[in-house]
Amino acid sequence: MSGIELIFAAFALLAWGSGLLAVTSKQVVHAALWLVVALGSLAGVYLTLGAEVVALVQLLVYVGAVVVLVLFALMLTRAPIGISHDLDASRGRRLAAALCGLGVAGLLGGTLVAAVGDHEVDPDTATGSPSALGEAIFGGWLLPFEVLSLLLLAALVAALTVSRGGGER
Amino acid sequence: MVVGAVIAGGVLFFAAGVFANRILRPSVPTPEKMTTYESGVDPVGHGWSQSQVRYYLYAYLYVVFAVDAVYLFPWATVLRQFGWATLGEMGVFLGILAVGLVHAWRRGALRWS
Amino acid sequence: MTTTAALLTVIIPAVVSVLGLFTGSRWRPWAREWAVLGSLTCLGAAVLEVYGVLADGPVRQITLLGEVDTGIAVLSLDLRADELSAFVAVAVALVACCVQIYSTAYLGGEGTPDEPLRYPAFAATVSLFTSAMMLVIHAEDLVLLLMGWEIMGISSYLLIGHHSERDSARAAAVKAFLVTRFGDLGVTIAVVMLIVTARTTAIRDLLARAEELPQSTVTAVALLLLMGVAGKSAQFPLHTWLPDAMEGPTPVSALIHAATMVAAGVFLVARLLPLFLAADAALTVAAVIASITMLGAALAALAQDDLKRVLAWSTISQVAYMLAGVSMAQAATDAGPGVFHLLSHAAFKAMLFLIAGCVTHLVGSTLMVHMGGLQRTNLKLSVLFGIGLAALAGVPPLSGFWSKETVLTAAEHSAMHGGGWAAWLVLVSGMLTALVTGIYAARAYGLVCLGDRRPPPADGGHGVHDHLPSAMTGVLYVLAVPTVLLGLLMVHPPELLESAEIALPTAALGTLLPLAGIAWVLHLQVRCHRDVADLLPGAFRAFLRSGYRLDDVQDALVVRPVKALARVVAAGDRDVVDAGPRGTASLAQAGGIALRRAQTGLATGYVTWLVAGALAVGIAGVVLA
Amino acid sequence: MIHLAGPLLLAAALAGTGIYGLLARRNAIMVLIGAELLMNAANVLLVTASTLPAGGLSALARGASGPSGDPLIPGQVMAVFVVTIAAAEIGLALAVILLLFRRRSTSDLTLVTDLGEASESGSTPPRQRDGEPVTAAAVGGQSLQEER
Amino acid sequence: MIDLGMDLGEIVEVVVRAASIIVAFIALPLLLGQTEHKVMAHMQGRLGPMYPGGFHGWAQLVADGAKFAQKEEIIPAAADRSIFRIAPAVSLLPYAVALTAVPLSADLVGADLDCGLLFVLAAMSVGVLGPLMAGWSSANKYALLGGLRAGAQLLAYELPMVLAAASVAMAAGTLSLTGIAQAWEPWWLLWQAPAALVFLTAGLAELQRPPFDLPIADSELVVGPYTEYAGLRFAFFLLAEYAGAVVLSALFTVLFLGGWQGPFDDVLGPVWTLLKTGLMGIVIIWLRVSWPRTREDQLQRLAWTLLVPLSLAQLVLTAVVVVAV
Repeated sequence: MSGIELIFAAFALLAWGSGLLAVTSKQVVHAALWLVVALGSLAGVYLTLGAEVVALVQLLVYVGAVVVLVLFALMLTRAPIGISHDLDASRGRRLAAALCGLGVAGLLGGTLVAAVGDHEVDPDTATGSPSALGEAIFGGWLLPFEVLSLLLLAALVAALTVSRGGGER
Repeated sequence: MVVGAVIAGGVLFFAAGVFANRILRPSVPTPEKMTTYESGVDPVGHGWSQSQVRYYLYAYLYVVFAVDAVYLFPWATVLRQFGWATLGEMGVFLGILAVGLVHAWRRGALRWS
Repeated sequence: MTTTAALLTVIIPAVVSVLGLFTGSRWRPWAREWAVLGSLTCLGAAVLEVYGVLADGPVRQITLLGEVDTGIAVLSLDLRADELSAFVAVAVALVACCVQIYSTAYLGGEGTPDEPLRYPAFAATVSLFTSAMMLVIHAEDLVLLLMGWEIMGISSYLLIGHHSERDSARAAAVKAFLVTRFGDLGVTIAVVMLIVTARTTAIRDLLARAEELPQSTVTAVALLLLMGVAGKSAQFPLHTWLPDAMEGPTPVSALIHAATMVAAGVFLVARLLPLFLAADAALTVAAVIASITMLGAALAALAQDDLKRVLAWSTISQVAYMLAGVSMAQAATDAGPGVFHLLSHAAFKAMLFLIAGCVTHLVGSTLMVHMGGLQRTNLKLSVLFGIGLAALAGVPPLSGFWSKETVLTAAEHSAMHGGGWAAWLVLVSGMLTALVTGIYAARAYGLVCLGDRRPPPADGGHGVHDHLPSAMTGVLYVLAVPTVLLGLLMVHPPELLESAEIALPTAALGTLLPLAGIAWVLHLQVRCHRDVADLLPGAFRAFLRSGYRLDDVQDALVVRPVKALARVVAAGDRDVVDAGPRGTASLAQAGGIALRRAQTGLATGYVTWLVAGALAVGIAGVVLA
Repeated sequence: MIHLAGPLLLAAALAGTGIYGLLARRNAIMVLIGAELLMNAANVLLVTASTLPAGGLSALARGASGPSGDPLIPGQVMAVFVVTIAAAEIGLALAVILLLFRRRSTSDLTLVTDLGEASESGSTPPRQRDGEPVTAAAVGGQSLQEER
Repeated sequence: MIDLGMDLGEIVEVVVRAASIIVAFIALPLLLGQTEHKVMAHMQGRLGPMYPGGFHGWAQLVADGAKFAQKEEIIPAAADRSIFRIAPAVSLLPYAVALTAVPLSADLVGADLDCGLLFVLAAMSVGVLGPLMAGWSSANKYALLGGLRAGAQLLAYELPMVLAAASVAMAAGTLSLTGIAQAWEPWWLLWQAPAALVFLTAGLAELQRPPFDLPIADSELVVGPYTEYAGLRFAFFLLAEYAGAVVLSALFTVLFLGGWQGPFDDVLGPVWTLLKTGLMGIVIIWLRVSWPRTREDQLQRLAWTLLVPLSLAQLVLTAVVVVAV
């Protein structure tokens, strides 16, 4: 195991562990904060895979913005301090959920590892540099990029409408 | 690498400070001390009396634009290379988003009231 | 200069129309100035074009939309400007201009119900129509021509239905649209056939290669085109829409259903004359159609009670003259007589319609029983009316005389020089029509201008006015100029009209017949105070008045069978085909009742099932693979 | 050099965790957290794919291990796009949840079963939360009645 | 960037670099704080601290630190203890991380990153979590409201800041901070002036310093999210504010003032950077002293209706100039 693999493993374990805590924590805000840790360590994972810009975008957008949105929403829905008992579904449903989760993980992991698991790659930070990404986006991926702006516009307008909808009726 | 080291160092510094604090400080908890501070009177009600959706709206507005700002950076590095065409492309992207901003403005979402 | 002028004639009305249709209320007060200015500029451009063409010769290719590669043929959507297009463009522009000015008073004047809202739309649609007509005239490519052709159809629909609050107007609009569409089908198919077989729709290529194309193709194409011509130019048997189209406002009738659009069919034949010459059968068919139409329509005009319908039937008859003139051609340069009649007819028929509008304005009705004594009440108008009718009847030296005689001379020439029975048919029919034309023209003059004032219509009429706005009378004088003087073209004919000649014997006969008719009718009217139409047997007159009951024939032959077929199909659909779905529906309903128990409304529950299902499929896929 | 099994296993594990969060949670915002994990699992795969040499998996099988020569580096571009889409998605979803909360004073998905056939819409009594009677639910109940 | 196959010398280098950053991260804010005491005092016609340490009270803040370290820490009974405890670290650490990428001169930099600018912005954007966590976990009305305000404010001003930074990046054609400073030319002072103005304003708001200190407005919200904090953790929040000011000044220097550029910059480069940074620090203090606090509504309106459009206009200007030249 090389050094970079060690670092990768550390980030990956941290990401997965905090992800697991995020979906099992009994306290809502803790769950959201564990999500922060998970997303942050995933940024580390991306770094080790040579995707510098993606990692920073992950930090800037996910940690710096999306999670803040989640926290805002939690606070506006009066997230209580301490353990909430109504976060999780019934035992049976949880069991089914766990089975499904295990199944998905097993299926994905099994097929992926069986397919390409025994190869090694050499991540190259050059592919993750901003200029490389810029060339890709504005060279070959222009249309999806422009369509994204429409998506964002639609989402913005929809969110405005939805968040005002309650008061008008 | 250095970044990781700095993070580690920072955490270390914080932990060391807290540890020193733990050693140095007195600890005499009393119920009065532990109550929530509310300008000297006993706490009334819950902290949730103020919850306004406008905070959320501002935050979401930011998210939308932060996402678009993210694209500005790769763009900035290839602008010289790609020239006017890229400028136009980003113009279209920003223009569409600007429609959203103007819409929000017209709807009064930017008014703090 | 020619290039620019030709482009402008197409573009200016288009721009005016788009601006008129899509600018907001702020510009509405300017709609009138806007429309008039646009049509005036268009007229200027058309005159410039004539000048350019006469001075510098025709321009064969003016790039408009560039080339379109359809895969099997490269279409170059270009314009052209030659004498044919230039002269017709002037006619169109002149009439359009007069109509726009006239309409400002007739439809957009103070106090008219249309003034605030519907006049701008009206003016814009007229501009749109003008632009489309200009496109047809100048098109160098059949696809482009077809585009203009269709736009004309739709603007005609809109304008006929202008008074959309009236059921009859809506019905007339739909009828006109459907009938002309039926004809347009032929044009469309012809264009497609040309694309496939000739690999081009450029008119100059087609004309140059008309001889090389397979005979069957050319004949089929020519016949299909003739179908469109019959539809657009209201020729038998697709003429039934035109009398009904008189539901539109009178200026519209003047512009579209008298002067320009109905002439588009004739124009198309003239434009593609070499193609038709390569297909003898088509020209013969055209001659027959024209012969039947001119005489039949003239007779129908004789029996009408409504002034506008008289003019409408006379239009059908006169357009048939043009078609006859073109169909008598024996060489590619022989379009002259038909086109000449097209030009003169545009002038005097537009004038006649506009006068009819004036009379309606004064009387409040379009029925001739409510008119009379115009000579006493408004001498100027009645003189103008008389000039127009005289031109229509072909009284020398008015324009109608020259153009009609050239058509008759062409027929005679053709008959004498191996044109066969069709030419004789045209000649005889044309002579008879000239007589009937004289009769009904004189009858219309007698009913409207002579005698005493009639009592106003029982319901008081709508909008009886005391005087005429100058915008309405002014343009009549403008139109009277070409009506009277167009014959001067014969003094020094341009290349286009060089084939138009007048043979003295034919002309003499063709003049004496209508003059005799006129004299007889006026004598009857003045001395005996009798309407010449009353001489017809009642049933025959009703038969003529209803346009030979062709609507009923069509109803019996086409409409009712189709409706019956539709009923059968609907029944089959309902009782046979639908039985299966209905059975399925009840089955599904039963299943739904069973399944609704599973709908807990719990979103996460649904997702669980979804994921479990996807998982099952995935695992199955892996295992099976 | 990184062994590919690592990122792939991480993606699989994250996906499983996300699915669990998606299915097992009752609080709507918590459900969204599961969805975010799921999206990030996809992102891990995308970024991993961008490390593949030119020619992708088949080239890998031939023994190539060099950096991707593909100028489009699609994996990373798509990853950035995914982040964008996730931002749009979660913002809208949270707005809906906030609306729900203002109407019903709850973000518990098991209490929102109006679309179901089996439950009588809105008749579910507001549950007790954290042992204290939900007085605020009176507001929610009232707005419910207004809606019906 | 990552290659663990390094020898001992490289490891030592990394440690030294990290250590110096940490030291700078602790020392510079103290220096700035002391400067603030003195400058403010003189602007207000008084002396400020004079006694600790003898010469003009230079040790005042060290003494303050020692005092904070000895104070009792009180965590309210209703609070969420774990989050309450780590919130100061979340506020503090991002600035340390950001400082890593800020260069003193062309080769004197903690970590010279390819996309250093994006890195710094990303790191600073994480800082918004600190006040939110603190505000929520305190279970206090003032704190919660302050936390929400802080969150909204930090988010709102993050945007113009990012846009202004993007303008400079575009002008330089690179995201590397050293690259940007190297590409800087004096006429940028004029060309990028709106961006600089926006960046400074937004940066002040990011720091929640006057005149944008709404979240901790004592007349409305006591100290906002930090109401319940005491002792060393409160000191950490204070430190975060000054550290932020230092990072902002340094970043402003690199982006808009050409970093180490100046006469003899092959030798004096770091000095120039420090000088300009210090100047910016004094400007920040000056602004604090001379501007009254804004209102909450003015705050958001300023961000969305003035700064964002202004920075967008600057972006357009920059882009056009870049492409045209």
